[in-house]
Amino acid sequence: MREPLIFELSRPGRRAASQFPPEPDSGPANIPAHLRRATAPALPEVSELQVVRHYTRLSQLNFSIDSHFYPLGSCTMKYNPKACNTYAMLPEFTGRHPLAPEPQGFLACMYELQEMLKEITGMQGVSLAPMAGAQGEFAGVAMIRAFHRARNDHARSEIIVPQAAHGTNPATAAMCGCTVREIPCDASGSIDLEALGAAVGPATAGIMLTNPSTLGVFERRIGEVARIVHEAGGLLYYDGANLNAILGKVRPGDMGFDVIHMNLHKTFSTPHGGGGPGSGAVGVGPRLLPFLPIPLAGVRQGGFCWLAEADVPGSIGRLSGFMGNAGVNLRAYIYMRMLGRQGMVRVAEFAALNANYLLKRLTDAGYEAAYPTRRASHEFIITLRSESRRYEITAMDVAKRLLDFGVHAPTTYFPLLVPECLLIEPTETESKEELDRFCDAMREIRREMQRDPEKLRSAPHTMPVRRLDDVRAAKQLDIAWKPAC
Amino acid sequence: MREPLIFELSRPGRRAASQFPPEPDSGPANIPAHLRRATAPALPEVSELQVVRHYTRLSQLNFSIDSHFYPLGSCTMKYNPKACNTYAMLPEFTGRHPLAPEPQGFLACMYELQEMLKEITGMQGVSLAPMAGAQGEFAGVAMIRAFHRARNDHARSEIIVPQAAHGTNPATAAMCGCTVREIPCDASGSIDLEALGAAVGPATAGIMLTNPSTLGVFERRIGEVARIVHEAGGLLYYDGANLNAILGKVRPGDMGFDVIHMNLHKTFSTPHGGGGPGSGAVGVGPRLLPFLPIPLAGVRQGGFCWLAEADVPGSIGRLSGFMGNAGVNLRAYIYMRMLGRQGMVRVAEFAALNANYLLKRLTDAGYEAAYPTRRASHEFIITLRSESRRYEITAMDVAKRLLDFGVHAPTTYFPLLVPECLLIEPTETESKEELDRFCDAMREIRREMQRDPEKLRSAPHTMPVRRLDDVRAAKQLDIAWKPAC
Amino acid sequence: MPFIPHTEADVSEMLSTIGARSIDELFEEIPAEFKGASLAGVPAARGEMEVARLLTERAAADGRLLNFIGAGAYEHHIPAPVWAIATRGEFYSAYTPYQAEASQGTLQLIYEYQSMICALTGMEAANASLYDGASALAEACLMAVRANRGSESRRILVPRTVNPTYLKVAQSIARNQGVEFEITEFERRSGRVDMGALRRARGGGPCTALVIQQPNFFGNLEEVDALTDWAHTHGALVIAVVNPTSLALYKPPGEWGGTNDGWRGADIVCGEGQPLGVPLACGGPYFGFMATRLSRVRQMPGRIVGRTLDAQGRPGFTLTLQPREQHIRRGKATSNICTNQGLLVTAATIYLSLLGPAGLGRVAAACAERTEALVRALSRIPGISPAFDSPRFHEAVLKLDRPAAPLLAALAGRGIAGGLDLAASHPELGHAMLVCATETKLDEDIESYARALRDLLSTCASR
Amino acid sequence: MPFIPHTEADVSEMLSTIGARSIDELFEEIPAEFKGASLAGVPAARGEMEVARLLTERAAADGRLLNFIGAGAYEHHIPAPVWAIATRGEFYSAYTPYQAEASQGTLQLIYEYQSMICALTGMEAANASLYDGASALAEACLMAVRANRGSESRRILVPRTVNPTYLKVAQSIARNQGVEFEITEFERRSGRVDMGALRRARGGGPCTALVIQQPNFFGNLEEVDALTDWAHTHGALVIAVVNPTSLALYKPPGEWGGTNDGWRGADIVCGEGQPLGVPLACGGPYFGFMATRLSRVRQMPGRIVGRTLDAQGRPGFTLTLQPREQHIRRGKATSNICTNQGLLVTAATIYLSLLGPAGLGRVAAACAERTEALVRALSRIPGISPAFDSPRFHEAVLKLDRPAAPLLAALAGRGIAGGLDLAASHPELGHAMLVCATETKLDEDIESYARALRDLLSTCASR
Ligand SMILES: Cc1ncc(COP(=O)(O)O)c(C=O)c1O
Ligand SMILES: Cc1ncc(COP(=O)(O)O)c(C=O)c1O
Repeated sequence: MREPLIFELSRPGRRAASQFPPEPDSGPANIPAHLRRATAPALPEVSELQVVRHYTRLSQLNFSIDSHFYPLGSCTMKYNPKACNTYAMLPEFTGRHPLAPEPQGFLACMYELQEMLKEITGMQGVSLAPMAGAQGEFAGVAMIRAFHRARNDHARSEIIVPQAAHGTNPATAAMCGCTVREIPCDASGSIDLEALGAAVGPATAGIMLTNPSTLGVFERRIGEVARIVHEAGGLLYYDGANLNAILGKVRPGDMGFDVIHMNLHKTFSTPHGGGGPGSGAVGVGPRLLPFLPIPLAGVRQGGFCWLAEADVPGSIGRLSGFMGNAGVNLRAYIYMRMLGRQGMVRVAEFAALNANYLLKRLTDAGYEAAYPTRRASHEFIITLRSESRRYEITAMDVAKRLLDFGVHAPTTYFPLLVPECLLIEPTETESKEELDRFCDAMREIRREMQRDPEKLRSAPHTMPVRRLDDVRAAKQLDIAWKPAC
Repeated sequence: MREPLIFELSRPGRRAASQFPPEPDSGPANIPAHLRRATAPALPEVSELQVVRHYTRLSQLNFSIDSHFYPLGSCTMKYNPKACNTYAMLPEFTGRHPLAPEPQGFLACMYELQEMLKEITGMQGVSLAPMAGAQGEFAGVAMIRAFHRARNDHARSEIIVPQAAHGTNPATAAMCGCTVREIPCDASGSIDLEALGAAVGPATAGIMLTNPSTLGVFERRIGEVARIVHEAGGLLYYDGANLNAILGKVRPGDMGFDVIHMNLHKTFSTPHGGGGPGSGAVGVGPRLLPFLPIPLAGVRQGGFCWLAEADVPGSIGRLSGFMGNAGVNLRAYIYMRMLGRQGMVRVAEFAALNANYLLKRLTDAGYEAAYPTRRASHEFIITLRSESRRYEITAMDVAKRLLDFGVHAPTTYFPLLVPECLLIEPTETESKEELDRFCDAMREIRREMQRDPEKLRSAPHTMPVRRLDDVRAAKQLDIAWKPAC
Repeated sequence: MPFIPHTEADVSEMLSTIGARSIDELFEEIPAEFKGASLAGVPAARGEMEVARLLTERAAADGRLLNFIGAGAYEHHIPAPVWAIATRGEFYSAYTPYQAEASQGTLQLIYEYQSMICALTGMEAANASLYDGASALAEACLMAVRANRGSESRRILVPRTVNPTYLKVAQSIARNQGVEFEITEFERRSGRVDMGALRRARGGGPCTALVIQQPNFFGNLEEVDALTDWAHTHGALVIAVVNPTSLALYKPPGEWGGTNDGWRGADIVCGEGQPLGVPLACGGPYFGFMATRLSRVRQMPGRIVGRTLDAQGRPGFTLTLQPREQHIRRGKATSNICTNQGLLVTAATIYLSLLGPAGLGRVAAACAERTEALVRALSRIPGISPAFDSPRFHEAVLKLDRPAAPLLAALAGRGIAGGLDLAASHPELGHAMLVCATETKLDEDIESYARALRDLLSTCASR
Repeated sequence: MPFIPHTEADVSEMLSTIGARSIDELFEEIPAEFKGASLAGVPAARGEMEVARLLTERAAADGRLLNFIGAGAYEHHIPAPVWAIATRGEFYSAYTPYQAEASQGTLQLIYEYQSMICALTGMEAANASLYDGASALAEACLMAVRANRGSESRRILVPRTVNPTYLKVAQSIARNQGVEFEITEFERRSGRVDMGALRRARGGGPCTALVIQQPNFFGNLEEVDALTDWAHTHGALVIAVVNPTSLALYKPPGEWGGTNDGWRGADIVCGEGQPLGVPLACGGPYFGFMATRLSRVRQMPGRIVGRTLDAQGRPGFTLTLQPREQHIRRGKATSNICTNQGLLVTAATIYLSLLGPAGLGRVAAACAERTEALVRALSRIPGISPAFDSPRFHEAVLKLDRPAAPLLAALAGRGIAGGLDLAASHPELGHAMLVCATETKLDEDIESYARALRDLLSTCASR
């Protein structure tokens, strides 16, 4: 049964009356006629039950971690403990205005969170200001630029990224007014050091790396990379999207990185919320300390406070109207306190165990690993290049067919480098049985590929809709409901 | 996809570790060996994610008010405002021990709730002690008995109930040690006054009535009934399951009733919770005041308190270990404050409007009203006696087929009096469009009956399971999972 | 119009379909003489915002106390997933699973719950819940009378180590059916059932059942084997009243006795389910559990879910054994119960799944240890000493050198709910109170309590 | 092991499948030289119970203030259904709807949200959210530079009636791309944009866009028609920064201007979505909204959901116009944004559905009325007066006869967050503060504030 649009449930004059505030004694302060709205906005007019039922039913159309295995590579779809939400939603926290006197309890959490993140990353300073990974990247590259500028080194405006980098890396470099220089990877997924050596120079602002890379393998020669870039006068940026893989095992600061962003919504399990909010806390080594984005949680006269412009005069500035995604940071704090020191290490260990187990079982089942000579990190890539030729199916077909087995599809077509790829990240919170069920589904899909590839091509079959026409979506653009005239 | 039992997800040694309290320094105080448990109970050993996913998925297998139209007659499945739960769950309320010093804020709510219920029912006293309708009935009949006993009238041990009464009425009478005497209804659904006249006498303790009755019609000669029973020395019990029908329109106290129970989980919209909790507050006229069950919310020395044995020496006593379903009562209080005086009346008005509209549309579609000469109250009965003969289908088949249309079935086979009946209660919170959709489904089912009755007989077709074998369930009793040895 | 979706256009269309001129006309069958009461005493409608503020202010007025009271309701940590999931609309706003095919979620959950109760109690059949622990004991007594067909008697022995409120509730409910309760004394030193008193009571005539609460109202552990065997030898059924948390550590009722003549195991087990994830909440809603042997399942009140097959042979769940219930058997049903405590069962099932055998054991052990720490800390205060010398679970009776009531009131003034005064229920103990510390109490909490009490005792002269 | 389901048996089975002897072996590719940092600074694991207690204590330490601050984040009543539904696992724990067929819930919701934003703003195309209002303005500035192809300039005019923090954020983000911001003065009496100042700024060279905040930072209503026409006549695009609540009452940006030469309507509309059901929460997460004309949709950053058909011709929803985004266009994308603020959009969509046009209008009207009541009450106090004479929405600047900071600190001591000191951002106003009263403030709240302030002013001598 198709769920109608909320607008289709609307009837003129219908109201969820108990949500209305009392009628004010006087009308709105006399609004000059030319500033007044002529016709009411076309918002739905529905009852409270209609709202509850509609959005409850819509929610049921989603796959989610709470309801399905969700091995979406590069996204770390691990269990989001309910406690993180419950205690972040305490009314004293949710009711506090950001510009009201500084709340000591809340700020204590933020301060300790910064300290924990410093320790985990091996950095000297952390700012919780960026509101997602991409904004963390922005802050990082902006700090790198500020660093060079502060040294009057104005020529450094090139950011090096490996070919396989996430799209946000080059996009961020561009947002920071840098030019992007891509360098290739070799057959084992490692950075081509020669190409790197040739790329660096006096224009090099820095390099952005994910390690383990987006290819799901650890960059073993990271020491070398750091040396080359540093010697050329550039700085090293660590894209922390894959921090889950190495938590407590090796610290970006120890590998030579000067700046890192973390996706707290990945590694530290804050909810993905159907697309956000995230939090992209940044950590820096000594050279970038003066440039951290504000506000920072600090201590003053024995109390906690927000450090601002006057306290961090070299800051690259503010990235949000208030305190970044403060409530997301609070959720990450709660999670980290429950994990504790030992729990951090175990995250990496069991994420790696799950990924390597799945990789082995899938290759045993006949699937091809993109980097067969390598250990998986917390994720790995399967390439369907031969299947796609042999059976005329695509990675997308396999992804869609997986939905019919009650599994969210892995990331497809990223990184673009690997043809017909599936990037699979099980995370540490999934049980062996869940992984085995996934393997069973993949084996069954393999059989279907051989016997009845059309079943894949026309998948999914059991979802609320069949495969959607993306081309039509873009060509006959319908992105907002319009009231019938 | 079948959801396994939680036990099937269990693995020895698996733990949701963050839910464990810290390990105590010392073991449990030395337990004598013969009092110790030898083997751990066979509870599931699962991770927190497994628990969340399992019960999230199970929940999705349910129909509910929040997700479906649920016109289950006699149950008043109206919208349960989210606010009632949100504010009843404030930590100061949920954290309070029942035997801790009396909480003035909470008790203020209970006291005002009692007062509002008195006003609404036209009664002199209200106790919130009973934990559901049936326990309210118990309290009511126990009070009736106590009243007669207090007057040394020990012969009165008969409770009269109409044939169509809800099963809890006779069951309650039996629990109170009374004998049950059933009286018939006439063709228009009214009590047979002659039979009533013949039934009453010196053994009559009282009569239990639902008005509007379980037949969905108002007992017009209620004045007469009251006179007959009162003159015979009996008392009148009002089963408030159908209070929604008359809220603010007519008060049981004004009709001559001596005692009433209310189902707060029906009329006052506390959640049904998959079978409870309910609350069965009782109201009484002057004669039964001394016998109300305890505790009662009262006032003493300017503060609110719980009145107990010493304050109500004639009480029939306690019905629960503490304060009844206190949190349910709090939810009802919140609902009633949002409805207010005017809202109460509208409940009855729109419940009646919806029921009469549905009745008319269904009879227009060819269905047979059980009481065609009567107005519907807040609910009404359709009988499928002719369809069942003509098409060899049953009311159960229609009920099951409705599920395929995304509508919870009405109450079936109650009252037993009406053959192949559906008792339909839309409630006031459903929109006209929702009722129209229901009618469309019923029309379609009517067409199917005629063309393809097997489709009904084998329904449902789209639920997580097909029709279940109840006979097997009772014969090959499997009511608890057992660990494989 | 709060919660009513009808527009004016809807109303007139619907009335015209019905053929009525006004909504009032729909109420024409109600005799005019009874109509027209005003609801002047009911306040006017208030928006959610205003009611939210009122409730928030009232909650703030109640504040929070550091709680050391148990006595049948226990403050345990409730894992965040419990209510996050139990309040999902699909559980919260569904009703009794009458339409099995559209209620598999609730039904499977109840089946799992029944299985867990059986596992905890060592019994074979559990129902889907009763109202609470006290009323569950009342139902158990009525069931015992039905089940013990051999016995002529309607007399039930209840030692004074059973929660006195439970006894009151059982009396309120069962006395109308002529059930008599014979109260027997407890041993003063051990705070346990006095076997001599039991024997004397039995001397007064046959009895149909013996109630054993383990741990008992005072927190002490009863000699359940001996009591069970004694009851069975005398033709009485055993009704066990147990704390579900304690069952992670202590012998389950299904294994009580059986060491000599009597048969093994309690016959009916019941208790208060609140400790399993249900908040204290000023007194309710909680839930009662009940379990028994398969051979007696048809005497058990309450709903029961069974596993069966669907028309295609796939497993599924449905309500079963309904002919015990009021909607089928009416005046001859096992009970009048209809609506039960489903939502609380949902919470408890999630709670037990999260804790598992090891977690529940850890909770039980932590409670026991915390209570010993509390007893040690308070007993160091002059004038306070433990009343009994038995092993106990997570409650203890402390004797005081003066009345408990004023002390408890003064403690409340300092934000501490210090315990339950036993003066009214057990005056023979002199000045005494029942205290409890669960896993939620830290050393610093116990110290705060001890400090406050020491302070009060030293500043007020003993009376 | 918190949140890790593996048993010892699982681990050894999995290792043997992998062919590794230990988990450590899986990390063998990490050079040893970098390994082995301790995490000594991270505290040991604590159970949920302990962390819950810690957080509860910290929240209690923060307490609750009676709040009269706005300045970009507004305290509105949040209907209970909003977060009850937004935190359902299916919304809360899903990610970006990359797999459209398994994400129809989120996708349809976003489509509905986009439609609501279009309805409110009077525009044709809205995105699925940006991080917050301030960063949305930054993105709007970058978009304007891209969109206004005719203009050579990267100069954007920002009157000082725009929220000063928004300006700072726009600068932090956009300056790296060489965008210049030219700040123009406001009229002292009206607290609105000074047209003369605009003209002077334009005299300094062409500019690509003008930012108009309505209501402006001071709460005053700008002459949006005149400003829009002026900008358009000078070849500048109009970036409207609007409060979504206010749009229930005030002319939507899509209808600004167009009375003489210039074309009708703002070109890019953005703003802070927080007032729509998102709690204040110490500063975030909130969400930014953005809308524009269909003709400029390909310049807009952020995700967009479109309605299309499935293989069987049934309607369905999917992400569309992705070639604007970083994962396709990389260095040439409209923005680097990836994760946005989906969950807050979920809340806002539910909020707007509950309120509807009439409800949102009522909220807006109540806020306006409450703020007037506040201004009246405070202005009766000697030494306090309104700073401006313009019509306003729900904020006002009050002039004081002494510095605001110590007064606000003293008010905080009495549990009142009295307003925002403007000394740092707008020193030219002398002693002044920005105050706000939403629909949540009762007469008694306003009286409490007035009483406290009167008291403070009379006890402390003015400086
Ligand atoms: C490797 C990598 N880098 C950066 C990002 C961007 O992070 P965010 O989506 O939080 O902005 C992602 C997110 O998917 C990612 O996978
Ligand atoms: C007419 C009638 N009376 C009594 C009851 C019993 O109420 P409860 O289920 O709350 O015990 C019901 C409940 O379904 C009912 O419909």
